[in-house]
Amino acid sequence: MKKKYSIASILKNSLSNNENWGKMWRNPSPKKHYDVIIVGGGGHGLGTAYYLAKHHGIKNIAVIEKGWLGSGNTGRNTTIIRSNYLWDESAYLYDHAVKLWENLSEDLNYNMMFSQRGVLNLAHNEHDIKEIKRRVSANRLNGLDTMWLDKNEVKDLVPIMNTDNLRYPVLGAAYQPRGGVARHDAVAWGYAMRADELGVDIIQNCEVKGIKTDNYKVEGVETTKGFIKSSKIGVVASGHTSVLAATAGVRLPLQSRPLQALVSEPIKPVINTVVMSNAVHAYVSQSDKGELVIGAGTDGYNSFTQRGGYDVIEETVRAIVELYPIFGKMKMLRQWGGIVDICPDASPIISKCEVEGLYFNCGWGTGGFKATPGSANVFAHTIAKDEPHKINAPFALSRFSDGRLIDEHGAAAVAH
Amino acid sequence: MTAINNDCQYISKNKISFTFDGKIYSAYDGDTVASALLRNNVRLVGRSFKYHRPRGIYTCGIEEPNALVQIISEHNEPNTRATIKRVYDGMEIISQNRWPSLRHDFGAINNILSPIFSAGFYYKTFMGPKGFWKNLYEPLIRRSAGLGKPPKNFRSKSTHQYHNTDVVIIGAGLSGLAAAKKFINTKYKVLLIEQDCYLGGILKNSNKVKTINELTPQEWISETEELILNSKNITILKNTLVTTYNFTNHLIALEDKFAGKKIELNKSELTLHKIRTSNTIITNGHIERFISFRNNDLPGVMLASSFEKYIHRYGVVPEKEPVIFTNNSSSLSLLKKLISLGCKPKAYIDSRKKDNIETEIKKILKDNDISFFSDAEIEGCDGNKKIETITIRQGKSFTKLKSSMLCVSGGYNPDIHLFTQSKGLVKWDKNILSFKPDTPFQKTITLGSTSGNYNFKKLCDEINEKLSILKTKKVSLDINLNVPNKFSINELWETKKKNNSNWSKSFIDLHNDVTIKDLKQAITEGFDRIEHLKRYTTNSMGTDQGKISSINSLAIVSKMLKKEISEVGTTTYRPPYAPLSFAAIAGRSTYEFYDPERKTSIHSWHLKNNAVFEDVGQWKRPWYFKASENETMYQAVQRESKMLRENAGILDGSTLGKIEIKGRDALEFMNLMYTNAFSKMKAMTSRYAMMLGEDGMIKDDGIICKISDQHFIATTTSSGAPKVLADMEEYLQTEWPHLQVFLNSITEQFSTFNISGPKTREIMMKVFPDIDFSNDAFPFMTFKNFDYKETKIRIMRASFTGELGYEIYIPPKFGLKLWEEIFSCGKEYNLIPYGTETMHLLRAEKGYIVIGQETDGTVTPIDLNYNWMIGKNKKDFIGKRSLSRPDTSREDRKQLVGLSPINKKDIIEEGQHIVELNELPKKITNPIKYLGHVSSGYHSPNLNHSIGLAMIKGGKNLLGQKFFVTATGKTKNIPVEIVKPVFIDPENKRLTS
Amino acid sequence: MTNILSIPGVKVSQKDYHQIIIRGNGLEKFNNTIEEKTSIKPPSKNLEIKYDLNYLFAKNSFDQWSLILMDKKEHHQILNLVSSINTNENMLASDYSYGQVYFEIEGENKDYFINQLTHFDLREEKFPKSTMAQTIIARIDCSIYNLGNKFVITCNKSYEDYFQKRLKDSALLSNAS
Amino acid sequence: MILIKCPYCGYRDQSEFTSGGEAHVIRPKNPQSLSDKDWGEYVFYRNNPKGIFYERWVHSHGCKKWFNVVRNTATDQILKVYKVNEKRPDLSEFENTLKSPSGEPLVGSGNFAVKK
Repeated sequence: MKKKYSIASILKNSLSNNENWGKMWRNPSPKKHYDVIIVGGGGHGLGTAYYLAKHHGIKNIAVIEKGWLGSGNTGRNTTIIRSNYLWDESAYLYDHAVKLWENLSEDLNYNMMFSQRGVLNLAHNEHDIKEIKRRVSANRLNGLDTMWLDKNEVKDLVPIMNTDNLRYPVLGAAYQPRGGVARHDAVAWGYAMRADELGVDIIQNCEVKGIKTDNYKVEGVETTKGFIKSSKIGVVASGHTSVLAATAGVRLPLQSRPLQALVSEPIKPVINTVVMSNAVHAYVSQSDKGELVIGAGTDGYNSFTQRGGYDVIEETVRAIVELYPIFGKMKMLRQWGGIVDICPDASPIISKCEVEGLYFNCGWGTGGFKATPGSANVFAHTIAKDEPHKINAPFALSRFSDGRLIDEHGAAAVAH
Repeated sequence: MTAINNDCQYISKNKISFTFDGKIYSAYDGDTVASALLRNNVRLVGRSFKYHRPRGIYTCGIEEPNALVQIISEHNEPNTRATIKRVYDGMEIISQNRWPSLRHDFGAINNILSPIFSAGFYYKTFMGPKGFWKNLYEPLIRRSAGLGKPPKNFRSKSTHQYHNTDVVIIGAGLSGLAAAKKFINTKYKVLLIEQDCYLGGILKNSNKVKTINELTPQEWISETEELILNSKNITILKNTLVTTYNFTNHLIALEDKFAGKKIELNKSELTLHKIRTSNTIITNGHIERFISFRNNDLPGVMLASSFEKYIHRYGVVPEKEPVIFTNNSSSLSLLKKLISLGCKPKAYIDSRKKDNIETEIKKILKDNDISFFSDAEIEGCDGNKKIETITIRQGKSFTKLKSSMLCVSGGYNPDIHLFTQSKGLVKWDKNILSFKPDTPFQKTITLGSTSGNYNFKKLCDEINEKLSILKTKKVSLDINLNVPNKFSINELWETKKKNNSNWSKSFIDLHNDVTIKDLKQAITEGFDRIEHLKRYTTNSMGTDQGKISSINSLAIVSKMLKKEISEVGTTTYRPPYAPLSFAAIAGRSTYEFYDPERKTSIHSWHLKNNAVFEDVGQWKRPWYFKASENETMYQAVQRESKMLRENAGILDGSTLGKIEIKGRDALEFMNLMYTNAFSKMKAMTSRYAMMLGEDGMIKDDGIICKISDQHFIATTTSSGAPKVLADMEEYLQTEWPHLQVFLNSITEQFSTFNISGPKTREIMMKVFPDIDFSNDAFPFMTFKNFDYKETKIRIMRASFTGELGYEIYIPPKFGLKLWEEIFSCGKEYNLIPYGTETMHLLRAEKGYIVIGQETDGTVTPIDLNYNWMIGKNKKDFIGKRSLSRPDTSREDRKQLVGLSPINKKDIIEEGQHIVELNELPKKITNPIKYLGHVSSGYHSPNLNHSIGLAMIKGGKNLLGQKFFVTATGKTKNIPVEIVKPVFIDPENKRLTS
Repeated sequence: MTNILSIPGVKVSQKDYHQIIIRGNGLEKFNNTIEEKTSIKPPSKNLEIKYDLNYLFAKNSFDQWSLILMDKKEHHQILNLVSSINTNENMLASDYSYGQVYFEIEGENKDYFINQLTHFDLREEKFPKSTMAQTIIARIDCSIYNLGNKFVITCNKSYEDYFQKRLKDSALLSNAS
Repeated sequence: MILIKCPYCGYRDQSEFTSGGEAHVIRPKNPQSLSDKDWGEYVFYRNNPKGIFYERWVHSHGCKKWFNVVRNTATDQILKVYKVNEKRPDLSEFENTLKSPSGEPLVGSGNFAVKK
């Protein structure tokens, strides 16, 4: 590692007025040819490049990003990390990610501020209880740390929560202590810095206009900086993935929807757990800065405007005030939207397709951030070996023909 | 020292008192917290976010980055802008982010350590050792961040008000009032929205305009306001701030109903206006920006026009002898005002070249003997918790002055926030050195300084011209000014420091403590995109969203990058314009109104009879009935279940969905919608039916009553009712418009009672003596209509408990009476009311499934052994094709089975899994293989042991085999036998008795 | 009739009416049948309502009508009318008499009052007299009929308590400020 | 929040409607004759263009009628509303505001708020 960060490097630089820090990454012009091109410079894409270079010995890689690094959902999400999914396939995938998260700051020598403060999924009715208890039991058998908490235990963790005097009382919750939040931008920056060190060309402000194929084989990408040749292309462009796939003649079962989030003004620590709820629909955590970071549901229509309906914000804030009456005195500082690509079964696609050399990592819907290292790790494997890792094999495109869906609508925790 | 401007007409002479950090101060009714503090010579009001530096009042409005306070007397409301919040008698306020006190703040150590708290500090350290981040570093960091303290117990009564209108004018300043005048007595419905409690904007806040149409500004405002009030088509909303501009001209505005008053808790303190308009006119003016210099955050630094506003709007001269530092022509009005009040600025520093400075300014300075520095700048200021000395650089010479206040003007930015929220495009204007609106995306018009027009003389033409697309009247404005008509500005964003110290700071974002040095460092590290810079340094991400500084940072960054500012671009302006109350957004649709409650016509009876309710969708359904105060749910359900199988029980099933289906092609339609075949079904019989999605998975179930081939009544699950009807409508309208079928929801038109148990027939005969309930006359799965008193009822012989049972349908008006009648007749048979939990237990004993319990969106009818429900000869129905996909026709799919504990005392828990191991390791590291899960688990009072229904891989072929069920909190599993999923009356003798 | 609330400019009362929802194609035969059974010619224009003191007949959409009968009737009379319409193969009539609740809102501030609970555009040019609309009021599906001097709002009976509470709450809070 | 013109009720707030996804996807006449792949396409695959999109909406909290809409998903502007039984309007009727498949329209969106 060339750039080594530590308290010593900070002290040293502070003496020289912080004017001598090195560049985090280069700003290269694209070469004519790469062994692998990753389309999309978010956490998943940069991570894929990093693992390709680090674990699979491929060095001639480009990451092509339309805007700036992390400008998509990586920089727009509510940063919740957990792995308490119902089905085995999902539990393996997301827990693979959580395990990588646990060492990521050290691995990249960049602090992701992965804060394992625990995640609660609240139950507000009999149906929720049944669903959560089943999930807790399945998680246990899969070696996850999810547990059932009754109302009083929830209240102990989050004293400001209104558990009784509300329309749908809190009856209990699933709790995963290893879950938490991380600093989203740092993920993109950390991966970018280390991928760059390993020789990956990160090309920003370069839009892929189309994927060129010949006889079901990829040839390269047409970009705003010219044509770039490659025989392997991995598309990790979240909301825009299906648009790019279409240029290669590939159809994906994705719909791009607005997903909104908001933050409050900063206050001193008041809620130290991540709390999610389906029936009283909102999720909230408090950032290290003190802002309440609040996630809303997806809008019910396709859109690429990065702006959803105001009614969704209202729904979310209603739920927040219902569950935490004192937050009525707080104020919304910013609201924003991202574009999420949603699969019919609320599970991602990490898969090859009918075009040779073309790989997709998409369909993460509302929950892609938590999977970032795991997704990048198995996607790198899939591209390098031209076959899926055993963890992502079930997340193939073929499931939409043979019917082997991984229906995670229950666990996605975001109303679709 | 402060002084008073007795000419101020906006402050009453009523004295009030309030406390700040425990000390009592007096103020006038109409003061803001800031003006009241300034009136009392209080300059230090808070500590900064990161370095805990002392901070004062920087502005006089919504743009304030520093003066955020906590209102103790309003449930501890944090982060309140002192420059907006009005004081009232008895208000309690404290400062934020300091410990133990504002003057002696322990956190100020961060300021000393500031060289290491450089940009990206947190990213570059605390990576290890493992566990330290979670247990040590992060808790420390969390505690030192965060500004105000959390609020306390609070329940809001904020309301919403919707508007549909033709025109909204945002901001009732000079341009807004002039625009409103054009709409007087026109056909347009107009809303004029003003954030202050007085109209007038710049006319009331400054000394800039001398006369309009030969009236004083105040006279002109009053005259115009009266004209507007007399015009029926225009409504004025005061104390109201437009925060959000959505698509299709949808605006959100917040009205403070208790501005300057103590909030009464039983009243609506805020009203959120949700406005849909055809045209939006933005006239909310401009915001003055600062200039970065060394210690430009010290208490005592204030924007020049804010200083001017305190004098005009609040009658307080914050300091009699301030230093004025400007790069433009607008500060002339402040200079004039001060002199007219007998105050004398200590010095006037103008960065413009002497020749470019207006003669009038130079003359006034000379006449009044005020120190004048042209082509000069402030190098910095120094002092302990306040400005004490100010250093001026003129060429190579430095002058030190003693003063406690410095008024700064770095020029003005058109307030483009709302315009960009509307998705309009902005453009850089070299003349005003700022971005201004260019191409609107919606029907949006910007006027006056919002549109970048700083020329008062051209204002009238602009308004008349831009509004000519609407049918409005002409206005004329003849404006006389106290400032030069032609706005002149010299580009200056930061001043040069004398020495390059590690500790000296020129701030670019006061709220988040971002310095110019941080920007430089970020660029050095490669963060050369403006959004990266923002995120890496947190520049302009504070509660003020960089209103006074974000353009400055763009300019400074563009210089560092040697790019044009338009190439650098702006960061995204995100709604809301200013922090927006959560309580107001929620409105009344929270707490008791969070979600509507639906009640059946029997609800009052349930209440009287100690029902405990369960939420099923929006419905309130009896979950179980308490026989005595101390009876637990378990006891009640055991009792109810036993009583029913011995005698009889009655359930309020009114919440079940009911759909009436009629038309020429009703039969064909039903055959397509459901898996079952209805062709051979006899009229006036009923059948249990299932509905799939196109993916082959079970979506809903219910009983179908066939009146004729053209007329059916379908029942659905309670929560599935709206979706089933919507799906039916969808197919009829979009896929099969050739089918002549009509649908009506009749869910609400009937109260429905399910009465079942061995004594049911006797009870029914007693209630309906004229009806023959014998098996021959009224066989299982048939239904009949009867006249009953003043109405008609339908009775169906069906059961969900496995016992003899009937369903009665009666219009809700007569429901309760009949229910009571049944009870009086049923008394001698020990008839009991029962709730949903008992229903679930009884049906589980019988092996009937519940949608959403046995099914979870991944279950087909074949998985439930319900092949008999699939119309084999039907060519097509919704979902049929999916049943033959490789995965759905697998042999080892999860299938429905029953579970019986080997040891009869063991309890089978719902949601647990079926495994092959009798014991689990204490800590599971490698996943344990499981076969499936327990979908239903109850203690059966009738069998006297626990029973379960389960979905198990290849379950059909595992009958009789032994497996284990996991148990909560235990490593020892429960041995069970896989049995057929029916525990009671497998021959259906009771059902058909 | 029950008085729900009365504040300056707004009066709300609850009424007991009968209602029949009729589905059909709206062609001549349909119109004739309906006229024959009810002695009222159904409105032909979408969203139009015909009314007098005894009835209110609205065309909710191209294939749906609601007939509200304001005068007191025996339930059997209504049920007979429903079955008599239903003898026609391609018409569906359902009795909605007791599954709905009816609120009448009058007074000069009625628009402003209702707009506390709904985004619906009540402006005369968008919602003229003698028309109806189906929309969301206080978060639930409602029908609203414009009779000029008053609005009639109907919703499902299960929401009766909730809707009454919302109306009263709005009155209380709008009155208070 | 966009404003949608229901062909039967007029302009209403978007919250009264539910989107039904891509329009003009016809349910196969004889599903049994389709391959697994083709059937899977019908059930799970829908177009997801950035730009001109033919889609279905239902006035779910109003008259409950379905209709079709042509909308620019890059700007959320509604370009046309037509009834279910009306002909699909030709793509050439509408102006595509995008220069490339994933490009941005010339409106203030994201980082493209500045007119160059």
